[in-house]
Amino acid sequence: MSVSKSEVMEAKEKVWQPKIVAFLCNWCSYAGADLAGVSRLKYPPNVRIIRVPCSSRINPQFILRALQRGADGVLVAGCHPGDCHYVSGNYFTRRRLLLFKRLLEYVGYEPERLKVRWVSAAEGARFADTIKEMVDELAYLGPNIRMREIK
Amino acid sequence: MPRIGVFVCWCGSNIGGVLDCPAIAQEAASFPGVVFSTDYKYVCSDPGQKMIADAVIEHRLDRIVVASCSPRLHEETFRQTLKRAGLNPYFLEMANLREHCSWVHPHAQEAAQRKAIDLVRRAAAKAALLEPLFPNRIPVNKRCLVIGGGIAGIQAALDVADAGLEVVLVEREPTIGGNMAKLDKTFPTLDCSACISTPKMVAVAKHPKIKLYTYAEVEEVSGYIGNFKARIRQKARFVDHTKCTGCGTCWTRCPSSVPDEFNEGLGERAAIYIPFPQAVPNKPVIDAAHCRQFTKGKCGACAKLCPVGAIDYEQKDEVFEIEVGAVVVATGYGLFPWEKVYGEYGYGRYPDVITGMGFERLVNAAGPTGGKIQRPSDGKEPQTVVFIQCVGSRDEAKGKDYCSRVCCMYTAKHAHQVLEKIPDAKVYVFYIDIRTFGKGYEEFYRRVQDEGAVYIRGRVSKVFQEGSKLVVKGADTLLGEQVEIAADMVVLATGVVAAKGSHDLARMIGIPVDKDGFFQEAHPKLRPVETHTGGVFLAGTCQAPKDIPDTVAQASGAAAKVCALLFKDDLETNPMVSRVNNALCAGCLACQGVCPYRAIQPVTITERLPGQPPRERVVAQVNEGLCQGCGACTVACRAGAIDLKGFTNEQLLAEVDALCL
Amino acid sequence: MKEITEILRREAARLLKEGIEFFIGYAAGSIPVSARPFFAARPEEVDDLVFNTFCVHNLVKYLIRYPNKRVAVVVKGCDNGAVSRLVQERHLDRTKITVVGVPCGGMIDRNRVLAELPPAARIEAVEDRQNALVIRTGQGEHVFEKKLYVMAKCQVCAKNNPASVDIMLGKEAPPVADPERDPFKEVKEIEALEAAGKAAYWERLIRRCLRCYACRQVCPACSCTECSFEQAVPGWQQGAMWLTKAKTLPDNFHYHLIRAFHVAGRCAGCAECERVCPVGIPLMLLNNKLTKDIKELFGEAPADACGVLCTYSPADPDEFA
Amino acid sequence: MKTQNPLLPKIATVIDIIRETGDVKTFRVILDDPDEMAAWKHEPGQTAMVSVFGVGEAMFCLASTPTCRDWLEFSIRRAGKVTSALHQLEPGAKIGVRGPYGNHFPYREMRGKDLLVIGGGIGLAPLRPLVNFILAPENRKDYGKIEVIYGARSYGDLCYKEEVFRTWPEAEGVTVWTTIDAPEEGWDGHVGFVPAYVEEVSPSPENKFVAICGPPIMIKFTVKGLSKLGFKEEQVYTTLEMRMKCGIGKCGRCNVGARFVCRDGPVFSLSELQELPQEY
Amino acid sequence: MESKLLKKDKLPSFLERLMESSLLVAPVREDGLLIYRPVSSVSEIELNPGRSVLPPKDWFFQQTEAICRYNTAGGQLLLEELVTEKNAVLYGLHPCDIRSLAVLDAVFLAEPADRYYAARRKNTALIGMSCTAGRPECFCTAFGISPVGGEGADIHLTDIGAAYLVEVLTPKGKELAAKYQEFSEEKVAGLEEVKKARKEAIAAQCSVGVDQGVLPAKMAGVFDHPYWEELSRRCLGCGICTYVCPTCHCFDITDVNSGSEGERLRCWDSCLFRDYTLHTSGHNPRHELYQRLRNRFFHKIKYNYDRYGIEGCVGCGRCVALCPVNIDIREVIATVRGLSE
Repeated sequence: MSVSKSEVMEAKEKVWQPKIVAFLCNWCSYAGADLAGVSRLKYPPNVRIIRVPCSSRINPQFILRALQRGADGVLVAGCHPGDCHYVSGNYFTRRRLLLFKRLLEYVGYEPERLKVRWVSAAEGARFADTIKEMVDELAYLGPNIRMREIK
Repeated sequence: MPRIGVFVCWCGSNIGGVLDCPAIAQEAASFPGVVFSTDYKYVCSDPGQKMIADAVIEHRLDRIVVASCSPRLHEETFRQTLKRAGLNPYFLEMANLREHCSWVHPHAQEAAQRKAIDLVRRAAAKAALLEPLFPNRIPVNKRCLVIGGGIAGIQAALDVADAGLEVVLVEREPTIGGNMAKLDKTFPTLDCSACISTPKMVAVAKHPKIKLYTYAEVEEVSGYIGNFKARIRQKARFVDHTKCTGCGTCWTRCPSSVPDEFNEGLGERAAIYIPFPQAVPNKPVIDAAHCRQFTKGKCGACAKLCPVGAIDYEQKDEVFEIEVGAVVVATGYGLFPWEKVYGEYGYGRYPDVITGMGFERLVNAAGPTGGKIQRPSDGKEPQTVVFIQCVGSRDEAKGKDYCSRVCCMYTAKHAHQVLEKIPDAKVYVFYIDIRTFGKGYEEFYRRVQDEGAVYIRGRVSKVFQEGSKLVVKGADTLLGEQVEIAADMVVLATGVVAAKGSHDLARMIGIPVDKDGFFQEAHPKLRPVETHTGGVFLAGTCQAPKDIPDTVAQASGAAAKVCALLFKDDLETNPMVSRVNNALCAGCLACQGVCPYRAIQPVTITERLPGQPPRERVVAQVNEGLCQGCGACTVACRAGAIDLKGFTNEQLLAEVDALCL
Repeated sequence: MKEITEILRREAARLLKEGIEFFIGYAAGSIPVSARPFFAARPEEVDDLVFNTFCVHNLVKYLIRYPNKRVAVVVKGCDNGAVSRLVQERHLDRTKITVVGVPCGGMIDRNRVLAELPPAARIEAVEDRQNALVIRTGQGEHVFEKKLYVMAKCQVCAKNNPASVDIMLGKEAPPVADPERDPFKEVKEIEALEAAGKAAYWERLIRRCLRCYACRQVCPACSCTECSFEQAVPGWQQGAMWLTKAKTLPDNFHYHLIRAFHVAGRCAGCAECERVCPVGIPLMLLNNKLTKDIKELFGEAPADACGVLCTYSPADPDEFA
Repeated sequence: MKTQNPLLPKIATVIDIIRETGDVKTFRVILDDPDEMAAWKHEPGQTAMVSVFGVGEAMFCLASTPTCRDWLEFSIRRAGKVTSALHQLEPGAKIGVRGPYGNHFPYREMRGKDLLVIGGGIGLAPLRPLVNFILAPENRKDYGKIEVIYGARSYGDLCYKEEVFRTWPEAEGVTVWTTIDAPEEGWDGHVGFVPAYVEEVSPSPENKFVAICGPPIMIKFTVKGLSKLGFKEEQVYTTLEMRMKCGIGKCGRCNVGARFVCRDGPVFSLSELQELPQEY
Repeated sequence: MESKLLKKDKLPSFLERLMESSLLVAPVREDGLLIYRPVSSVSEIELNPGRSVLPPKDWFFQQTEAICRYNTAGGQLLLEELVTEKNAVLYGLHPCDIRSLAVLDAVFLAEPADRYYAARRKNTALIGMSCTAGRPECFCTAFGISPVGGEGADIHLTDIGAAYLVEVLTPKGKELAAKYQEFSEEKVAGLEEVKKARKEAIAAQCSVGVDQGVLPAKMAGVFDHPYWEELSRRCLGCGICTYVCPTCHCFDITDVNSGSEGERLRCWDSCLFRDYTLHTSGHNPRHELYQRLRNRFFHKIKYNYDRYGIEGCVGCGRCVALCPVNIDIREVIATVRGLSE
């Protein structure tokens, strides 16, 4: 077993901290997260960012996979409707995730487990706030154990 | 396994001050596929990049992970580094330890350290699955299509043509010149609009590099940057312009007369006509809707009279296709249809309530009154003229909340013209705010006030006829009192709206429109003349209301963009585009529906499975020239037959898994 | 029913004489209270064709196997939606297939009937009377009032007479649906549960899934040449990539949620997935949930769009702002 | 001593990788546990399961001669997931090996007889241990002469060049004919497909066994040719390939009729194949 | 063989006694589905079960079983064998399911024996139970199985009204019986008649005649008959018949990773799935559905017999009852008889 693995394990055992996997579109939200950095806005270190060209690239299966493999919450962020770099991508994202989020909740995921937010390249603060907000919500909910094999 | 090298950057103290970079590098060494990892003060520096290149050789690395700042900053830098090191530039994956970690978590070093390690693990996991990508080169057709022959289209066409490139200019009306040709004088300099625009019109007609199609419309635009195809319909003029000399016999003797749209309906024209004396081309067309030959089936006056026999009632529309490398959209604007919504101004029932554009024609020497200001109702010279601004601008109640930008100034100009042409006339201007943003504008506005124009801040609540007068009721919000003015003529400063048909055009070319129907620029600040569709540029008021100097400036800007594009012999395409796995594709074309670039088309393939007879079936095919790599199709495809190079399903899942350990 | 069967056989014989490849209909089943899909290939085979209250199967999926052949197929109202869907998605050439519509008075829910027979009762005869199904066993006669024992889908069926078919057999059947019954009743009941309750409910059911893929195989909306969960494409690891053959709770959930999501807005409501499930997972509760949400969120998809997820409206509700 | 677990691979190390052709590499492997290495015995034609953990397991024929006790060899063409993963390995890599599995060429019955070996491309791999086994000093006397007819698409696609062009021809009582499909620069040998070449060479069927392996199409036509030359079906042996998972006749998928290729195969005589359904 | 009597009301306490020393796997009804699973209290158990939806095979040959755990961090390779050794008693097996274990034994215990199956088989005692009635789909007698026969079980129970006849058939059975004293030794007259009568009653329902050993030969003649293609037309190509079959034993082996660690899993597979025989080259020996369907029936009726001397079908009727398109192996058998005539 590798060093970090055990470190992370210990950390988990010591104080559980919610883990958030975030899918950010390259043109708006990823830039927004960059801006949060450039502006030195502090937010909790619980989020792990995956960069995609457009929020419409995010397959709901990625979200489900994350929730089943160890994420306590998933954030999807893209350009505001109408501002999509690819003209209409986020409109499709919106449709897909409106449905998929409801489906996840229907089978027992708490609504807070999946958050979708429009974050523009200018909204570094909005990104930081979103993370703070999610961490609070998830910390309150506790670890995500749904649809996992409890060994 | 590929051989991955990981390079952790301190970025001086930006990262190194918060994170323990050597520890991260040491940690990374245990990730699957990582055979070399190290840390360095500034990886982006020359020695830093050299270090990567050397490591590639020394450790036979074939995938590189750079853990430093945002890829939006240095991805291209390091791709070049890889190229120099002899690797495919797309064998790079970056972990954003600065913007996404050290800068935002200085307060939680331990947790930040763990996060950084996760981010690098993610990057390594993706790197392990990176494939070499190779940009295509597509040839560029060195011809430009300009849609719209107003001042914007004219300027863009001339600039591009002067640069030595071929231009095809297509204008819907029988003449080029657009709205500017209708104007009398231009603010604030008061030089005559025709005098400055007609020479440009003539220049277009004469330019060897410009092919001009008037009375023609673009019906379809397909293809992609550098390689567009456009279908153009040349509407039948029923006049053979190769024969016609423009002598004018026909239109002077034509028996039917029609309200003259060029004069805003204030005058009349014949059924065979040229819009105005300096029209380009200066040859007539027959307006079949009003020509007796067509409506009644008999007349033929013009045919009989034409000395060169240029009249041809049998003429049909011609449709033909051209190929161009770039498109400039310069379709101009329309005016707010006030009659429909401004009941308080009489829905256009009162003849002496006219629009600003109508006024332009009235004061124009070439206009219906030969330049005399007369009321349409009785031809008398108006003594009291009321101007109402913001008709269809800044008026949410009427569905237009934006400012049309030009009304304040042209109203001021009109006020000046009234005061100039009608001694001791009274001029009142109702306004909300006065916006004089341009060079010399504020001075002009003051000058008009000094000349006696009375500016009243407030909206007009009602206009109604009383005898021969128009009573204008309004409020003066500065004095806080009601005002009532008996006017001879009322001029409405109608706002600027998107030209009719611009929605269809947008859909046809595949560019978005904004909430007000104007074409959407790629970026409001930094890419104001580009659209989201490569090779399609915007000029003038089709993008947003603007005055002539701004229009001309944007037109020249578009021209510069076109030149920058067409001077290339070929283009490098973005290799991060979608690809179809035919074996999996069921041909349902769900992907086609979500593609904003119309980059996906069905093709029929012959499928050969081992030991099976070949079978023909339809699958989706991606046009790499059109595909911009958004990936929307990859999710629409249930079978996962479409994947996005550079962001494949497999890579993204690996990233998820790496982060969820 | 009798007369329908008669007309059915006549039409089938005619079409086969006219040279169609197959007439896909129903024949009597080999076990009590059942029917089976039947492919008549020769006029002399049509006498095996029947239509009765056991003909639950949606035969439309079979058409995908014969993309270029002239085939006739029997459809009930609930099967019919699949035809247009498959044509729309280019799996079928509408000109090649003959759609034979049958009026449907509701199909008997076999399991519920058998469950109510006394244990180990030996079925001696099954008789289909107008409104009742009569089963004679060693223990005597058991009468089942049809409208109480039709399948759940029939109780809310609004289209028991298929529209826009090539040939319609018999006279229209009266509506079977109970107008009082809310088609989304069960869905709403689950929606009303606490998150934990929902999870408990679904985990018990989904854990049971055998991953036999019968629900997928039978579903006319599952029309991919290769399912993304099991792609038998050499050198292409997609299938294994999304999920493994392992029957684990996460993989079972992944399969069922994504299956439902993939047919979202495309499910025609024939409920075959639910019928064929050997371990009784109520899959329509997933499909109906999506159908319900789509109705509420987006209304109907424009006819030209390839499903409600392949289109959008700027005016879609925005809960993410 | 714990009970044997046939599905649990033995840990092994790749000690050397020889590039045979563009897409074929030969992996030289030793089992990490010296006792297991010493205990390992296989026969010409037998197979083994090779694992790349995290990727999967696949069945390959043992390309090394049973008489070599120091290591095992597998010649592997890059085709699917597992083979691609194997091709990415470097010496020192850890893999899993279990076996040997299946039957073997009937080398006992072959005693005192001549042997005709016909191979195409990578198809020589299962035949190679047979030849080398017979050429081993302790066995050579038991067998007659050996004829090898071997072909491939191009010179580059011929495997085991060292043996094919030196060791075997130089050995006593061995004749090797090689051919490639199309003429190419620097090849002065025979050009043409294997089946045709076999008929050209026209070996006599007298007192002879034939072992043939290669692409199905090559086998098909070569077999036709052989019967023309008077060979009987029971004289001719070939090997079958099927998708396999367990290698011990339990997972089911490699059945051809009632026979499991992993257990009862891979080696079959043509007369045996006649008995089986054409589902391979 | 010794036989005892067990008063019906004593059965629960007997089972409770067994649970003290070993895990009890028994038929349980879940949403109307009868399945076998470990129970924590006798109250969960369906004491007098009919035919379960899923056969008890899953207890011995798990649908998903971890072969080993591996770790490849740092280019090393660590393997950890994962075999579960725990004592269990399996209660309430019907004769067909008991026979199915004999079929599976032939496959999994044949050298080299399957470690996982062998371990579970060795550590599990079987309590059989005679059928009291047949189901419409039953046809065990076609394979010479007696619906009241306990052969293969360690202890076998037969309902004779007020009590169960307890047949202790093996040493393992003796041990179990020894744990429980409340068996009455009294002899009941006419027991054999009761059993015989019931056997005939059920046999009468089994429409498929008995011709053990003859059928396999007949199959050989009909391999190329168009019948298989016709039969396959309505087949969905799903895995129900194979997954609910008590004797189907096909499996796949896959690695499931998380980072540099992972587990190698053995999972059920179905010969009706397209990728089952697909070669890497893309060649598929049984590309067509009818080939796969034919192969299954040949396996059940012929191949298994040829190879192990025992048919691969035990006539439990599960596939008949659960096939969504009513493909009925009894009809197949009848047809084969007809065709081969």
